[in-house]
Amino acid sequence: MEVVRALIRKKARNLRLLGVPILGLSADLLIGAGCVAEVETSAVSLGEAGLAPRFTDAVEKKSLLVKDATCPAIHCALQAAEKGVPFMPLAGIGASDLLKERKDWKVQGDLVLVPAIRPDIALFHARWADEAGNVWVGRRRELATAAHASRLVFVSFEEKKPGDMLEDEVLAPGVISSIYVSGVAHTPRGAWPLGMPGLYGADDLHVSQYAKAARTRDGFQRYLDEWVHTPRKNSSPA
Amino acid sequence: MEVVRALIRKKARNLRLLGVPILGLSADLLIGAGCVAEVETSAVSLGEAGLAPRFTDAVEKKSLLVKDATCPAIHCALQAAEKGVPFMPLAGIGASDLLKERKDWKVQGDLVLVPAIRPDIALFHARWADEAGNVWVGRRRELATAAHASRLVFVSFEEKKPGDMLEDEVLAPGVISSIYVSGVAHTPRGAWPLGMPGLYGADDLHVSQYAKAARTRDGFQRYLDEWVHTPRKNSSPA
Amino acid sequence: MGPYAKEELLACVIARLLDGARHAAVGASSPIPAAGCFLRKNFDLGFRVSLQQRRASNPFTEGSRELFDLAGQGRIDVFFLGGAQIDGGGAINLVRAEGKRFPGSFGSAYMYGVVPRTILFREEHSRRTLVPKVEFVSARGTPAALLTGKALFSWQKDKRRFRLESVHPGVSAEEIRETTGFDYDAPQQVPGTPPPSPSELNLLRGPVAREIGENYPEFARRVWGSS
Amino acid sequence: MGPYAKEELLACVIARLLDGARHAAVGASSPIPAAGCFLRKNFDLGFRVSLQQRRASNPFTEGSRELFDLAGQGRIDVFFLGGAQIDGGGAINLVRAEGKRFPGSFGSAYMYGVVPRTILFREEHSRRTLVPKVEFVSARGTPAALLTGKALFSWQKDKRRFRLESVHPGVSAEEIRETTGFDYDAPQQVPGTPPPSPSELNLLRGPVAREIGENYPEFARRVWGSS
Repeated sequence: MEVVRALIRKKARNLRLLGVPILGLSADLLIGAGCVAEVETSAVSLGEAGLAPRFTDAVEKKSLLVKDATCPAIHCALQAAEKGVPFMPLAGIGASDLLKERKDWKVQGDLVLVPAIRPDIALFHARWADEAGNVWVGRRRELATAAHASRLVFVSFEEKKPGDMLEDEVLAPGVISSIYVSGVAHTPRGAWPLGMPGLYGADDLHVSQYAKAARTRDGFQRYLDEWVHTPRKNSSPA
Repeated sequence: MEVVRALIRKKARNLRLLGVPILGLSADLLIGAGCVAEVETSAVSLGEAGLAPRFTDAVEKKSLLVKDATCPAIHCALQAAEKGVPFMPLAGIGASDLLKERKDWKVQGDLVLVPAIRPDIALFHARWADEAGNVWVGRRRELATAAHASRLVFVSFEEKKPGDMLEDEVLAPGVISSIYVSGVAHTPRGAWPLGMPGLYGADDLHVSQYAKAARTRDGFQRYLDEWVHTPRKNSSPA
Repeated sequence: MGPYAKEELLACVIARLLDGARHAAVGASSPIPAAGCFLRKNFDLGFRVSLQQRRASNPFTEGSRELFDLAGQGRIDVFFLGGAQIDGGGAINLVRAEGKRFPGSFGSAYMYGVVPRTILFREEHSRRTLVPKVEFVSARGTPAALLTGKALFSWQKDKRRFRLESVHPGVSAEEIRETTGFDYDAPQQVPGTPPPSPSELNLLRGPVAREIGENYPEFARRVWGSS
Repeated sequence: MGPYAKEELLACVIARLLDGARHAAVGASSPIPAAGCFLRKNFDLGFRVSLQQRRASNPFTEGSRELFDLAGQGRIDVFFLGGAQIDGGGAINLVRAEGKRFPGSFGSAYMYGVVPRTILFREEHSRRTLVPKVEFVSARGTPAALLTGKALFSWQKDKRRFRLESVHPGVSAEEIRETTGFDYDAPQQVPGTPPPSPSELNLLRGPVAREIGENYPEFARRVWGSS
């Protein structure tokens, strides 16, 4: 999230976002701030806080291109890129209107062949990075798949670990090795207002306040002014 | 390995073994003891100790059916079963004579479509099992894939953990959840003479002595008499 | 309604619909289906529930694709789907309707086709949500049931039509006919949905409330005043 | 041979063949290629080596499929392959020859086709191992080089034929012609393979021996008396 705020401050433009497999607060902020030209995703949602207001508004005003997908199709597309094959077969989705819009998805009998997606950049927040350049993402294995599939991988992280986590049999299963990692940035509480499992919870109140504020263009702008553009010592109020 | 020795003592017959993606000492013991009708694998090898003598002998005497494969094809086949799709595409293997023997592998342009393999049973040894029925295999993720793809999953393990490893963010990434696990058996040093990373190393001397002894039918029988059929307090001499 | 919350009634109906199931999965933002599943788990020891977006102790260690892989393996019996629109043919729409954009299809396109028992759930019961034909088919399949804040429908496979099974306390069969946008079959006498039993309420307000509070704190506060 | 082991010479040749590579992977049971890679790593800081069967600190956290996925992603420049038989067309055979069974193809069928630079390595140099045509094609591709215990060959893409590049100390060009079962091109004057330099030997006997000892203890004992 801290990186998302920095992207907004740097006035990033024409980003194309891929949800793995869905998008949330980060995407809504980037969309509202005018950074995004296109999203490909299975959904954009703030979870219990409801609809993503800036996404909804942008789509209804036709200022954002949406390639609608479904979760397992995005997983398949990244796994195809992970393996270096042009497509991966997926069962079960034949009856969806998604097939009418996704001409790139080829129907073959009961299967749909989903083409590989090879993102330019995978961007995520991790619990640990170590001196060898590895990062630890725990059970969020979809981040490993996204990293494998992407050309560049940038990671913000909570805490630095000394040594090499791959030397530790217990930590290693949650590691994405430095082979894939292009750059890391030390960003304590960088997930805020989302949570980091095992370290801090989500700031539900903040997210629901955002959801209310961002219902209007003005409210969203006030949120940006207060929480993104104002320099603060910490990324979080805690 | 302890389970392998038990299978030999129980005179298991007509087993069909799948290497994930290769087979080693366990398979050579089972083959030598007459338990195996067929293997599908990318290789059978004792690693630094060389050829698997009972496998080699059985194939040369035509008493064992071998479906030769190549490592990524077996990974693909299990991942197809993991996803519930009939096949997975694989690039790069078009020039191999394997395609002449594997009529079940369909060539499609530059790709080979490898059909799903859904094993009856996945059998492996794990570091930990917990009270919730989960097992921890660490970075050996191919065991998770094999478990997902298999109808039944039996696991021998080194040590029991109290509680539920899924509650522990650090352990969870190496866990195969109880959803997949049909049964577990507490078997300390159950990998011997192979090693358990982080706990004990491989008994290289024992494996190379096995490799020498098993060059002959008689030598193999003496090995079985001493190390498999003789009751001992521990599965290992240590 | 009686001395219980509507959410509690709905959770009880869901727990009953889970009869015979071994493993239900619950997607994002579905506190009532989750409550129904946890209720079932409290009296049906062989029953397992996996919450896709569980905050702590998420059951999936293969990442967010594991839910879909599990379904592909046939290891999930029951899944829950909602929709901005649900139509009389069982199709759901999570994408767009009447010029409005909704979050998107999530995994519905897949789960509906793969999981044997899909329970459609939408609390709002109106001609806006229950329509003759959805504007966009996020997913289409063979539902096991459709539960709303007012009634429970079953699905007739042969006719591919819903059948009204029961109306919730305080709701009449006529009100259902008026507020439902699609046509459906109904018995001459429409039974009432049985209210929660005291033991169901005890479970809901004890272990279920605690479990739900960990993953849907907002919802738990609203229904049970807990978090 | 000079005051060094043949294995040391071969490791040095391999380290030189790795010039310009960013990432080499080494398969099972390949101590000499592994030694060559670790040697390179000691003087080429940008170079990475991944041992498939590293006993501790295995670099792969996606299990044994990660090596193949990495290759499919184009993240591996160099891989090493051997063979019970290697033929003049660059094909290798790891399955069966002359009635004998060998371990099997491992990942060769894939890696040879996918990794840009495949180095063929077989210590035994004889008409038994280097044949006109393999009995079974485990894999076929475009090799970067063929290194044996006696000589180094390059591959001529246009002609699809090997070319003798150098003979190791103590070996003559005639001996290579006699002991090679396939036809190949050769320059008028065949150079000798440069022996290990003192600094290469220092690295081999220090950090490389230690690193190899962890993963190929038997080999390290034989060559360096260490474990």
